Amino acid sequence: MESLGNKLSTLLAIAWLLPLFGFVVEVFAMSWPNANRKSKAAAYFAIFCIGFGFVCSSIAFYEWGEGTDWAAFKAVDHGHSEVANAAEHGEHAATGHDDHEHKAATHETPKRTVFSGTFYNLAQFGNLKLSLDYYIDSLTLAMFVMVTLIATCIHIFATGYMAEELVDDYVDHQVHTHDGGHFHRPGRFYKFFSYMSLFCFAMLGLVLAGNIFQVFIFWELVGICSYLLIGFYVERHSASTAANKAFIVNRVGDFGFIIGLMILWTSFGTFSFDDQHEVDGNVNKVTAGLFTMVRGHDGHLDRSSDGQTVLLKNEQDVNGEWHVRKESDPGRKTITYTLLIVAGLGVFGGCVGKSAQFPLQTWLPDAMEGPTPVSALVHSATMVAAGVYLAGRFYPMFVPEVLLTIAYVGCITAFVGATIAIVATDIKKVLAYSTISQLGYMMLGLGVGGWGAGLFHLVTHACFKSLMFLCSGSVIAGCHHEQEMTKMGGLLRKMPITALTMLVGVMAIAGLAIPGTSIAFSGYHSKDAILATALAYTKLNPIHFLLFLVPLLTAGITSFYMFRLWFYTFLGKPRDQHLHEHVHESPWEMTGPLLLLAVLAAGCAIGGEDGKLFKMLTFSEPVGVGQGVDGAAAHTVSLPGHAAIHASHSTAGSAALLAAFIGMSISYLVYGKGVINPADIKRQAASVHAFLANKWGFDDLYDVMFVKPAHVVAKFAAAIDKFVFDEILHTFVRMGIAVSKWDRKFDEGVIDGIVNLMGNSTYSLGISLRNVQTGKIRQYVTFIAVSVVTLFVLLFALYPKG
Amino acid sequence: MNEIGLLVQRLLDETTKTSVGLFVPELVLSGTIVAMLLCRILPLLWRVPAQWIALLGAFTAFAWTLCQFDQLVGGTLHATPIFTGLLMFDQFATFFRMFLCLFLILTITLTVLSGIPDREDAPDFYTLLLGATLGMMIMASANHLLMVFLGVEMASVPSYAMVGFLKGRKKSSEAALKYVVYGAGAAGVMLYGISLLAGLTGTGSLPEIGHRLSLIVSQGAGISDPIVRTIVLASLMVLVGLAFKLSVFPFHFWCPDVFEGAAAEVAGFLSVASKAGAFALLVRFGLAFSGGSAAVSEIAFALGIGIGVLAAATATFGNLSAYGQTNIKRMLAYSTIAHAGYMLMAVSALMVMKFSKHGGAESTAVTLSCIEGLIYYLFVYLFMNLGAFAIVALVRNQIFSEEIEDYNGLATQCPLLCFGMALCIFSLIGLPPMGGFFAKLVIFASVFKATSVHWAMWFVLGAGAINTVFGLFYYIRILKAMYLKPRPDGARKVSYDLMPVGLFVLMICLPTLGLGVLPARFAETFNNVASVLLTGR
Amino acid sequence: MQPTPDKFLFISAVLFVCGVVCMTTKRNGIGILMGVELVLNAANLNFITFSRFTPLGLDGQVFSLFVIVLAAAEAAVALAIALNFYNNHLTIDVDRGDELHG
Amino acid sequence: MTAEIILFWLFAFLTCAGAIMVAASQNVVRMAFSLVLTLGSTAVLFLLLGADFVGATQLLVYVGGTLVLLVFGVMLTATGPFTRIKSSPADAILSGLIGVVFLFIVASTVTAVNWDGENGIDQKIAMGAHAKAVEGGFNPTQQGNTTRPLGLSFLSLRADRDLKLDLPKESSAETNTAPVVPGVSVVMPGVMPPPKSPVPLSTGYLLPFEIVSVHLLVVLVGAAYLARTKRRATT
Repeated sequence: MESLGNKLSTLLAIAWLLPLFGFVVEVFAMSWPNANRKSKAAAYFAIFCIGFGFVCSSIAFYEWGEGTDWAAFKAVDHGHSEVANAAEHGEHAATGHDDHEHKAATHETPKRTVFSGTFYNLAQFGNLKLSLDYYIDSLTLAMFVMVTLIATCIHIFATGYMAEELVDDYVDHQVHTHDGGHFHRPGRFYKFFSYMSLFCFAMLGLVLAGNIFQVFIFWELVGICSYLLIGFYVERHSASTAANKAFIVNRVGDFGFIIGLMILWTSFGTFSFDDQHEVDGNVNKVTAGLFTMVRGHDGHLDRSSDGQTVLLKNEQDVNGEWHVRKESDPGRKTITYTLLIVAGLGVFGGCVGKSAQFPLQTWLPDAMEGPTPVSALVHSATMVAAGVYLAGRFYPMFVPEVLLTIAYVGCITAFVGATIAIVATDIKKVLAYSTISQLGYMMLGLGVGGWGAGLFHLVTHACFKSLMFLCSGSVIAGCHHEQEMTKMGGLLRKMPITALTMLVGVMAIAGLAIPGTSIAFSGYHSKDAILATALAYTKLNPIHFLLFLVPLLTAGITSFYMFRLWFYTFLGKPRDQHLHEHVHESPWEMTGPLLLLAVLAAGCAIGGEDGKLFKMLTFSEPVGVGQGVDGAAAHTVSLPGHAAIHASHSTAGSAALLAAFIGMSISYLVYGKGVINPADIKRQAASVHAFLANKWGFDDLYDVMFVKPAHVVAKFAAAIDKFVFDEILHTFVRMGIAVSKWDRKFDEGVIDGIVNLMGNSTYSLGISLRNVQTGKIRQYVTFIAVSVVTLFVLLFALYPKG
Repeated sequence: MNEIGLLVQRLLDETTKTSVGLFVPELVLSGTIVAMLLCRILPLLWRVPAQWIALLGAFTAFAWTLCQFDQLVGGTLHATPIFTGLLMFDQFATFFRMFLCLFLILTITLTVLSGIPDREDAPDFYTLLLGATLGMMIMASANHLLMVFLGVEMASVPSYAMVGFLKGRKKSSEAALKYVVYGAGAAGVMLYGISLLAGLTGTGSLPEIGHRLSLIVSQGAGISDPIVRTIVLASLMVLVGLAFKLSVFPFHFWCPDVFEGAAAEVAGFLSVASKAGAFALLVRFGLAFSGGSAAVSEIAFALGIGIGVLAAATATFGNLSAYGQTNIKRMLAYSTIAHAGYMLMAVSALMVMKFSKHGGAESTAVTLSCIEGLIYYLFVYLFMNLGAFAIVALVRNQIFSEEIEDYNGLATQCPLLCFGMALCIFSLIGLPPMGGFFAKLVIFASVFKATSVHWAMWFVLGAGAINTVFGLFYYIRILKAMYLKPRPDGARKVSYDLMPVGLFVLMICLPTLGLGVLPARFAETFNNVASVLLTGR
Repeated sequence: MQPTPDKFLFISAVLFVCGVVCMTTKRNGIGILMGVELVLNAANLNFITFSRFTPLGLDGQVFSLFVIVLAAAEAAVALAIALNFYNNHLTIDVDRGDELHG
Repeated sequence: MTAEIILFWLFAFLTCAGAIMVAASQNVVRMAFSLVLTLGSTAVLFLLLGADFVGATQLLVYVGGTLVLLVFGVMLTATGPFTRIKSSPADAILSGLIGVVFLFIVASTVTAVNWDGENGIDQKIAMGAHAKAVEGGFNPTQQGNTTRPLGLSFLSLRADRDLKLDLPKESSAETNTAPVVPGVSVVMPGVMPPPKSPVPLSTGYLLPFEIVSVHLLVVLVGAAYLARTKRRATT
């Protein structure tokens, strides 16, 4: 095991550091005086670095599998011979769920295998130790493979997409100079790829980090990269504003993160996730890591009798089990329960900022000002998912109250994001809101106790969302940087590959599947997992029933607006003839990655909860999650265990599928037919009503239903369906639009308002403070006297009188 | 009269055998000053450039302090008061003397590279520079109220002249006048406070003060007691003098004007060296209250809280005022104000923890980390701030401007300078993994611990945290100008010699990264310094 | 029979405050410097008083001697700076020097 | 009412009146004159307090040197009528108000302290700190003659402390119990103490005396630089 750990850490370290090397090389090449701006060398080098990283990650994955005897994939049915196991496994996959398997899954939680250690010791301030650690488990590996793979695809895509920067004189048509011309600047091809490399380095570092402090460092670094990349077209006012906004909003979240860090440090005295092994002379010294201290081996919190204090396990007995120290022991550590909640909320605050959760979600749509590959990599697949990743990684530290907060935040985010996406017309904005919504799903999944489900969705989402962003990039490139869907339409014939791969992505995110079989798109599996958990959760805690209903509703909306996007863009008649004429399919370096990602998006989750991906992820599920938490015992809420979740699967799965189909159908009816002018829907719901009623012959339907019911018995049921469906449609559209409008108002008015107000008021405060600095020396000296008097009077007033 | 003879004999022994030996670095600097003047007088030495003499002297002094520090840490030398208790020779003082000498070397090198004093004026300039450093070194080791005042004056008066060094310029002379008037006023107030304090305690010796004060303050006396009131007033007045040197709100008014008017080299020197000396002095003055009764501790505690509030105000004011600046030196001046605020938070936490009623082993550890954080911050601050000012000076030599908008697109022309600037600015903002981040972290962590003692520290901590956000905005403007804006047509071309200038810039700027990436060695040293100062071990 | 120390201290307080007021009101640079002298002199009077009445003893007188020397040095530099200001602005009116502000 | 008291009141009045005139006057020449008056009167107060050397120095250095410097400054900068640079009444009133508040705070605080006499600060310190100045302040009875003690104090031979007492006897008992004298009080624990000496050295002022000389040198160089016109490079 020791050697496997070393092997893995070396491989992953290579994958992690290569992009940094790439960044350095590219930066130097860029600053070289005679650098050729028209060369694609930087891109190739960046691709090499990240691609090699992918190879390393894959090897690491393979080594890990061999080293652990592929235990993760066969952990479910132990006791059988391997062959039988495999056969049975296949059977299960084909026949769906059965009870026997559920029990096996719940009772035998596979033992986690974690490889942790220290790369390098940074410093020690008193008892505050800072070091570069690694923490490798199956989640880390999955993230590594996913990030490097997707990043490679996106890098390749970007060589095509960014090719227009390969000039000495780039004309930015969106920036107007004073004299009415366009802005000219040298191309920034190199710069783009160097930033991307830096980002990959930071992201991989974040995933590999072995202590929360290291996470924070890379957390900030990805933030900087995001800032640089959003502001890539810095001359555009919107871009630089968006970059600033992203950075600032993230700092707000990081503020909470820092508070969390401080609490952790003061209460635990360590930042490390896992136990730290130190060789002190000949003695192997083991100090407990955060997870151990809180959860120990069985995953239970040790609380004092009044429940106010959490006792930390930092003493190891000869068997390697961790215990709480005795009361008389000076090394005994405790933390008040409230403080643990605050710490959890603080760290989660960081996740809220980075993952664009309510109420800090506003920066993400604006972040679409960056080039599309950036949106695909940074703002959908990886960086924004880092918050979810951290929430998952830090899961053992969250107590159920924190998880409840996470669940609600996720729930609100999912709904808000989805509803806004309905009315957005900018193709990238739709995807951005959808990303917000999906991130909310993941958070919700984590919050309701579905550790595996949340992270499962993280991986699948990364695949199909990056695919969709790249498709949108392809569309945008094809349409000469037109992003408004209202000007597109009928692109299917002009760019078939893009359209079809996009369709795969859309189906994946909508979560479509063929009912009754296990053939399904990846999004179905992961969303199903989340919804099942949520259902199980609400069964245990009926008061939180919204945590199931809202996501279910959102699943429908998701399907609706995603298909809307696709229909809008690729079907129907071209709305802008001029634009349409010039549209062309993208070159191979752009379509190639699309195809690869489409395969992934469709199939990465094959098998669902019995599939390899899910099993691999849950292999590192924190201990204790599987059993669930009984609310009556100690906490205000209960968490479902695996058994309960499995019990809800079929219900949740079919409900989700139904919602998805409903959403898709509505979308088809509204947009797919291409006969309804969506602008009318926007104008007012009443006209939509009339319009739809007329067009689809709803009057006739009434007639049929009430006048000649006996005549068409066969049609009757369908007609009822359609009628009900229609009513729901009307209400939906009306409500949806109202809510979205309100959401948007809230978003733009209140939250943006607050952010802007803070920015503006601090700025104007700063400006007005300048007036204090009058430049008059006599007033300065007067201030000395006044200040001394004031300070003395203040001290006089506040000091105890004695 | 036998006793007198004995006393004289012992004084001679004490002075010649102990004190003078430990005072050599200061003597070297004094000697260098004399040597430079001789250079002007003796025709034979006319050809020797003053900067080499100054550099030689600074190097010698630095090497000497380095040896002393090494011996102190190694145990061959011991902390001891020297010159009949006027100065203190210990790790803390020697660290700061070393720090100042190092900084002196860097500043001289910078002036040589940027050529701000021409050959004609070089001896005068370096005389003033060395004289000011001498004063700061005395500030760092002062152990007596007279030396406190003497140190402050010795550091200030040559600085006044240095600010006015570009004497043909209106701005420069205006800045110098403002500095001298403000400085003289603050020094006067401080002296008045010192006189009251000396009168109350009947001694000038700093370590005595706590003990003496507890003799005159009765238990449980509040502010209505005239003695307590006088102590508070006197301490406040002494703090005004230090606050002036530290540019603490509301005694910071001179700072932006002076930094804008002075040459960037001088501004860089003042922003770091003078603050370092003043912080050393402030810590010593704050610790002077220790060893007294509970009533004295209570006064010091209240002062600590007051300092904390001032620190919060300073950081906020500095950062906010920097928003609307267009002159880079002026912006950096406000940034130094803000940074003084951060560092002052460490002092506040130190005093609050040290003098709280519920002290214990825990509070000792925290006071240690306060000093550690302060020293670490100063050390990082040396590089990042000097780096920023140095680059401003070097760029000024090329484009003859210090306006931020004239920095547009510089990155294309001098990537190295801009890279250095970016490093410094990231560190000033406090982004990981730069040194500035860790330094802030240590300080904030100490303040956080101090919140358990008094609620007001939450306010200080909150202000500190918010300010890290505030700070972003204006620093980023510089980066944005350099990296993202295009170089306007017809702008003056920037060129510099890669060899000495580029090397120097890297030498100054890379440590900001280095201190962040591998602070382990330094942290150990800082810990040693702090623990000797606080616990004698 | 001697006057009590508080009388001397009161005189010193008056000197001190007059010095401060002088620094805040005078537009003439030289006038401001005179205010500085007053402030330092006030501190000196304090020292001598304490030296006479409290255990500070001779230390107080030594203090005041050094203060006199340092004040002279400071005055020399301040005057040179004031003259420099005068040369550049052609007036000693400090209100004219408001180029640096904001 | 002894002559001493009369002198005190007279010069106290002159000092304050001069100071107020300095602050109030708008004419810089009058200010200079008032300043001479104040500083001179303060010198007399010094003499009354038994500090004859400091008083003399005050007259010599301050009145004779510093003030002359200032008057030179006045003359060098007096190009136009002084009326041009008068502060506005509003400024004056504002400053006056601040001044009054400031004066109230300082004076009410400082004079309220019981500095000497029964249960005064001098007594408390003298008793508590085992300070050797039994009678509180320095030079209470014998007027003047401070030159020699001052000179000796630079060599840490303190007329007011060490020389009055029977040194060896007292010190041997005292140094260990009450480490109050600066030289020894801060011996670091765990650090080798300096060689044991029978009597701790009082604070001597040799170092500042020497250091100030360097300071003066530096300052004069600076002042000279600023005052002289820039020599033009002859090329």
